[in-house]
Amino acid sequence: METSTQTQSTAVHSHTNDVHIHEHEHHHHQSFISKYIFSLDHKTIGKQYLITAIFMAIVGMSLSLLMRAQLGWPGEQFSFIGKLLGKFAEGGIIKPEYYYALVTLHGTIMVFFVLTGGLSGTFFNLLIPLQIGTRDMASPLLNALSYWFFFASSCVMLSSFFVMAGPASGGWTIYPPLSALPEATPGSGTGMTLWLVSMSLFIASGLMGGINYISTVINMRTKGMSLWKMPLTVWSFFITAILGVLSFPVLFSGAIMLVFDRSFGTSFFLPDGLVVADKLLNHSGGSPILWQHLFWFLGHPEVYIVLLPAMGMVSEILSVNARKPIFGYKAMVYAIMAIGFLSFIVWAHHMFQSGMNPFLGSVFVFTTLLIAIPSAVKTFNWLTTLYRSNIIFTPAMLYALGFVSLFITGGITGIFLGNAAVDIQLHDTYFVVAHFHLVMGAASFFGLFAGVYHWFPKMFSKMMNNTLGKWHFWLTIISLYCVFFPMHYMGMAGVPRRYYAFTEYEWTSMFTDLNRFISIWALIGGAAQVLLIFNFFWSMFKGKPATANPWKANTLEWTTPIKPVHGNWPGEIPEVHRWPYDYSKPGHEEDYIPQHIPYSETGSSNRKGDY
Amino acid sequence: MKNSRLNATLFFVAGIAFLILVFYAHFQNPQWYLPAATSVHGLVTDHLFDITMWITLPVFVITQGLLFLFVFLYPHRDDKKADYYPNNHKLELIWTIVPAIVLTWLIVQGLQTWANIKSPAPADAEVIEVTAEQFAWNFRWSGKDGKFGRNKPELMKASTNPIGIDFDDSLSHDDITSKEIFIPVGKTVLFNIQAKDVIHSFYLPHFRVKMDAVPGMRTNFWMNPTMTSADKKEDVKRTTKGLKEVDERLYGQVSDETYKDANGNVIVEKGGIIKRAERDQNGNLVKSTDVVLRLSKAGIKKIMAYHDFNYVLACAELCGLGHYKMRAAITVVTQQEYDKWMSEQTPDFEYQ
Amino acid sequence: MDTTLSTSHAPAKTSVWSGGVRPFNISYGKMMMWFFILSDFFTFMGFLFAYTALKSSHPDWPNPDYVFKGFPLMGHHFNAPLLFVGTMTFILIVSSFTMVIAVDAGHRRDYKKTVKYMILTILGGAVFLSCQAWEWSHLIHGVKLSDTTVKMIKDTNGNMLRKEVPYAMVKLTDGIITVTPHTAILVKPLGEKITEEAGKAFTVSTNATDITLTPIGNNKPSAWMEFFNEGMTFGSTLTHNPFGQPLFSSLFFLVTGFHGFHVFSGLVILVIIAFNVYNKRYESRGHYEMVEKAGLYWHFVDLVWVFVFTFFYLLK
Amino acid sequence: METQTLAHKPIPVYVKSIFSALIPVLTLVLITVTLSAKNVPGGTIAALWIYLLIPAYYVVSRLLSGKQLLTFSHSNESHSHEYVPGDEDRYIVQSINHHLEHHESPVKKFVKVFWILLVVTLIEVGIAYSSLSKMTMAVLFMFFTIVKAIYIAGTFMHLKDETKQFIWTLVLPVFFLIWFIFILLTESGYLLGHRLF
Repeated sequence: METSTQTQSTAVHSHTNDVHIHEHEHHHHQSFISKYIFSLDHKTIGKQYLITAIFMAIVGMSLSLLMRAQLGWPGEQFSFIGKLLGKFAEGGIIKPEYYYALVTLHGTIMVFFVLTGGLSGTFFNLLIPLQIGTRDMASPLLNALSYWFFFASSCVMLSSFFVMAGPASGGWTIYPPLSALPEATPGSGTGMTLWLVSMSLFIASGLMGGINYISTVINMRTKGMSLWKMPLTVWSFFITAILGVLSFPVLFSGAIMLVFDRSFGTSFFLPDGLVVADKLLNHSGGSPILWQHLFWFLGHPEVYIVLLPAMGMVSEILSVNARKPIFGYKAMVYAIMAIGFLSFIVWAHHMFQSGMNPFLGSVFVFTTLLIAIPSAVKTFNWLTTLYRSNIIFTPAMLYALGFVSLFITGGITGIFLGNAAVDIQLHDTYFVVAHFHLVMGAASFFGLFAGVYHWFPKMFSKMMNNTLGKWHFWLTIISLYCVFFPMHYMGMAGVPRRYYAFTEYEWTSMFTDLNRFISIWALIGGAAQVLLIFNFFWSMFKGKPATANPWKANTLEWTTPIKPVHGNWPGEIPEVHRWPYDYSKPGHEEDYIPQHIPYSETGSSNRKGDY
Repeated sequence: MKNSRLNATLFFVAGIAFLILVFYAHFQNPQWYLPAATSVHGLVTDHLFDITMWITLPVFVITQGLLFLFVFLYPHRDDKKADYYPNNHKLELIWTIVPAIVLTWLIVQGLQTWANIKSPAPADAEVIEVTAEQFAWNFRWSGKDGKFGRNKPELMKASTNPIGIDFDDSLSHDDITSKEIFIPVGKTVLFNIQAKDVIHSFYLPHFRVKMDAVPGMRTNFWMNPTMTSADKKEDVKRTTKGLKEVDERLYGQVSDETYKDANGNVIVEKGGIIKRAERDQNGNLVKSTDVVLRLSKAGIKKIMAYHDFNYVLACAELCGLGHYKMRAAITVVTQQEYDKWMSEQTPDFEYQ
Repeated sequence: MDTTLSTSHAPAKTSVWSGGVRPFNISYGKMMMWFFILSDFFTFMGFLFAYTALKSSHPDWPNPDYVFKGFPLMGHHFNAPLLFVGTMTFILIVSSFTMVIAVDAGHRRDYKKTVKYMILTILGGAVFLSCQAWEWSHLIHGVKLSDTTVKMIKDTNGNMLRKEVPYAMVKLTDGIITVTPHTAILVKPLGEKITEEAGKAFTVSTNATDITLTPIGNNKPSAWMEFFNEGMTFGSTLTHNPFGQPLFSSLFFLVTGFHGFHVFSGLVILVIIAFNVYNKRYESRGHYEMVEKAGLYWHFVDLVWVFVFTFFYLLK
Repeated sequence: METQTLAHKPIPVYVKSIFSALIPVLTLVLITVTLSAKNVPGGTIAALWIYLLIPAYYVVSRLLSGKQLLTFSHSNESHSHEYVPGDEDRYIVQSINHHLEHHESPVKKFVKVFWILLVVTLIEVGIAYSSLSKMTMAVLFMFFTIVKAIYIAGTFMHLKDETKQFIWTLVLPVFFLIWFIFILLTESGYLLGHRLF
């Protein structure tokens, strides 16, 4: 493949004005460092994102297992936890301050570093140029910078484990005054400062990535790739990128104000008359609820930043493996748009019981429940896609099916939570934990897994082991349901989330057995992930060599050479003639027709009203 | 695809097992379903919860069922092709508009309930001022004059004057403070909620009351309790009393008889609560009080017992290290008992 | 089997969106700059909306007319609201104007003119930043704040109105108000000032520690507030503000600081680009789009200033 | 092929008319019902309904008539250049030249806008000195701010020369900001009445 790289280089030469000079200097003699570390190639950057995210996911999951150990066996002494955490778990019992740090960092790492950075970073980078048919991102330099900012922010976040008072411990939403006052909790000291620094870097990374993705999709589609011919993956990535570009800046302004409150004595979020440990603080005039508005203006779109890419990839994988066009392609696109739009005007449903104006509660009940409509459309369309299909059970397909199931389960509970009156009982209880872990956490993870299994051949030119993949799937989905389904019951009874132990109350301690059950399944689920990690790294080196189009898919990425080349296509970029879902078209011999096959070659199968 | 059929079947079996388990879990543990509320508005929100459940449950079963069914019915066969069925406007319209109508109905129900709950409290409501701090709850009644005295942040001392009552203000002289709440049954109670340091959440799970205590501002919530603590306790006792297996699940139970071991030493008294674990003075968790162990040693296989029940106030918003144990007792009493309790209280002013 | 099958297929309608074409007819570089600007606009609006929200939840928000009334070299008693900030706005508009000429010259590949106007723009930006520096320091250096802090303000019933606040922040309730400064030394000059300037609104009596004001007739609190604001000049910092709510000055320094940071980074970008233009770096590329992108950023800084100007200086 | 005929069979007229009639009726019913909810500012809720149902009506009627919701139409600019990877520099040169050919010297326009900005700023300062009510002033200031913003973005940033679709791409997100400030103002008004100190 070396030769093709060489021929390619001429075509890529003057690709972008910004990187123009850079390319001249470095292109022909790529050392290991410039090829794999400071690479400007979107595929390499995608892989860098993925591997960083896998590492962060392992950290995030370990944190949750430590939490589960505490909740399942309160007061039990685990000597290895004592050895691992030192002064934070003397005698092998995790201390409350560290438990809250675990809660906070588990949330932050999973939401931002794995499911935003990992999911978006990996698949946007890998798939956008390949699926719309362009040689690279609009600005490869900015793209690489975006990754390195992400990397730096991950490092800062992880470094907070090593500060004296421990990492941030105010929950991932870091509501002030708790997060602003070091007097109030040990985690609001240096740990919180590092959290804010890390998030600022993360936002910078997200913005650099976001404007890049949007511009690439708008400007650089190959000939014939009209918007209505884009795969649903690209549609969802496109809308997600827009959400990120519009919502993250508001968190950024909030974060800066919080930094000022913490470090420079201002009181944007700190009201008069705060008395902490009998000491009257000097702050005056701020409003803690203002932070919640600024945070959730990002926070809610963030949920869809996490979920939409998974939806897009699942739609694609369902269609490929069901050998059937996705049902209601346009409805799916409109649903993505509707969800994207609505996600901006519903944020205060996280704040029904927060003391905000109750009238706003009414407004947000109204907008929130509307989200169920596009979600229902998507679900029914996925189901109809499966109707009279021809399903191939690849691991990716199993994950896509699992996604649909999780999305239904988790989505339905959202209807309870979206209704302010019902939310009085359920707000901040395990019902919420169950809801968002199923619909946003687990479902997005399933999207991520499906994506990894499906596009692994494109990333590493090797196939992953199917048997391991299937075992991984079954163990994961069973343990997920066993972990999160019972939590609904705890939530209905009103067991609050973020409790270090449930032994303080009779009404919560009736769930001790259930908690142990959950913890055991969490451990099983955690252990099952070893299968994926082993499969991933083993297949990278020892996997079966991939074929050009192993899943017989229609999209453009499968027309590139098996060994990836810089610039993606050694010759001309293929022109696109049809929508990406011509599977099992009557009149055509094969059960798929790739996007670049012109209608003139498929005469017998052409129909009126073809996309 | 040689193992298509296997996977399809596996999926189907798993799906059916999933649905069966969901229902089994429910019918096996009916007490896990939303416990009955003991406030007037709570009954309404519970009703809304039930409505939502009856709407979503069929959707849940049908969609999950179809998912597993389709997977079971259509595994890959080399000799057949899938249907080319890209869209159907009518179908799509139907499943856009039907959920829209159903949700609209739910929204309207929800808005009305919400508006009623959030409407201003009736004028004759009993007002209780709630002040949250790390990690305790303070309550204050206005006393005879019906007016609360000033409180000032600079006077707040956790040990002597946690809510900083200013005794220079004559209105505060008859104010009554307490660390636990007493409220009369059947009367509207308005909680005026505030916080000293960070955000807490005033949460009465059995009354469906939850409202954040936000520093710097006053939030409120009013409710009307329908059952006294004693009645509720009796109610729970009646429904849960029975012979219980002596095993590790026997906790949170109240023994209905006195059980002794072979030497005649009392293991558990009548009315004694069997706890799973307790805390010593230093707040460290001490393992089970050994009641279960001693009972089984004494050869007792089953005991007559019932669930213990107390109303409780908890904190529902992460507020620091003691968040999980920021509790207070709440007792609902009859009006006479309430008046009696009130008359026995000494205003803080007299201690000054 | 199916009548809709056909061997010929009508070619798809082509539009600017059908791929292989820039649908907005913009290069991606410029487009990315626009999207960056859009997202940065959201950041600014986050700040300004926080300002609006906090402002409208406080009755004692200072009137900007009494805060921004000075002018360099005119001394403390100069009183012309908006004059200085109007000048600053003028400078920024001028620099925006020179920038747009530079961009236009860049389009014509007139590198000399481009450099010339870019230098003018840089000068404008630098002057703007200096003005901001003056405004900041002018606000910070006034009478030392510690000298004017009042420990406690009570009304005659003994109700605490505010803890540790300067005079100007006293909230007025109906009736008589007692102001108790913590240093008696201050009372004298301030007391004199009050008796001198209070006019007919209040009867004023002072002793060693207290100033007591009794409103005459139906005086409104706002009149009283304004009297204090007019009567004295104080310095404000990030955390203290003699003109009223400290949040006002916190937000003022935060938002104008953030804007100033944008101006400063804009200046750095302009200097680099001007240098590149001068070295004919873009000549070899055949176009001066970098100048245009830098220009977009510079105009954005101006655009945001329009909003900052309105929110901070104009809206009362 | 039953499925195909299903997909392409036109929707009967009676279905269309029922749906078309349903939506306005539904709107009215909903407004009435929501207004009957206690303690909810009725006007706002009604505005919300109208504001969300009109687009819904558009969507449904478009779908019913078999049209696309969004049409990515031809640009009004006829000179969209074909996108060739690696061609960016040449494209930029071409489009700049094209622009220069078809437009007379814009400096005059810039001078005009400069004066407009200056005068509007002066008017604003004048208003600030006037004795108008706070509310009138606020409205005038917002109006003039938007005027200035339009001139800066439109002329100085050349947004007017871009395609309509691009302008909308940038302007539409501002809707979210309007919604945001609406919520924050409602919120802070409430906070004003519930402050402790």
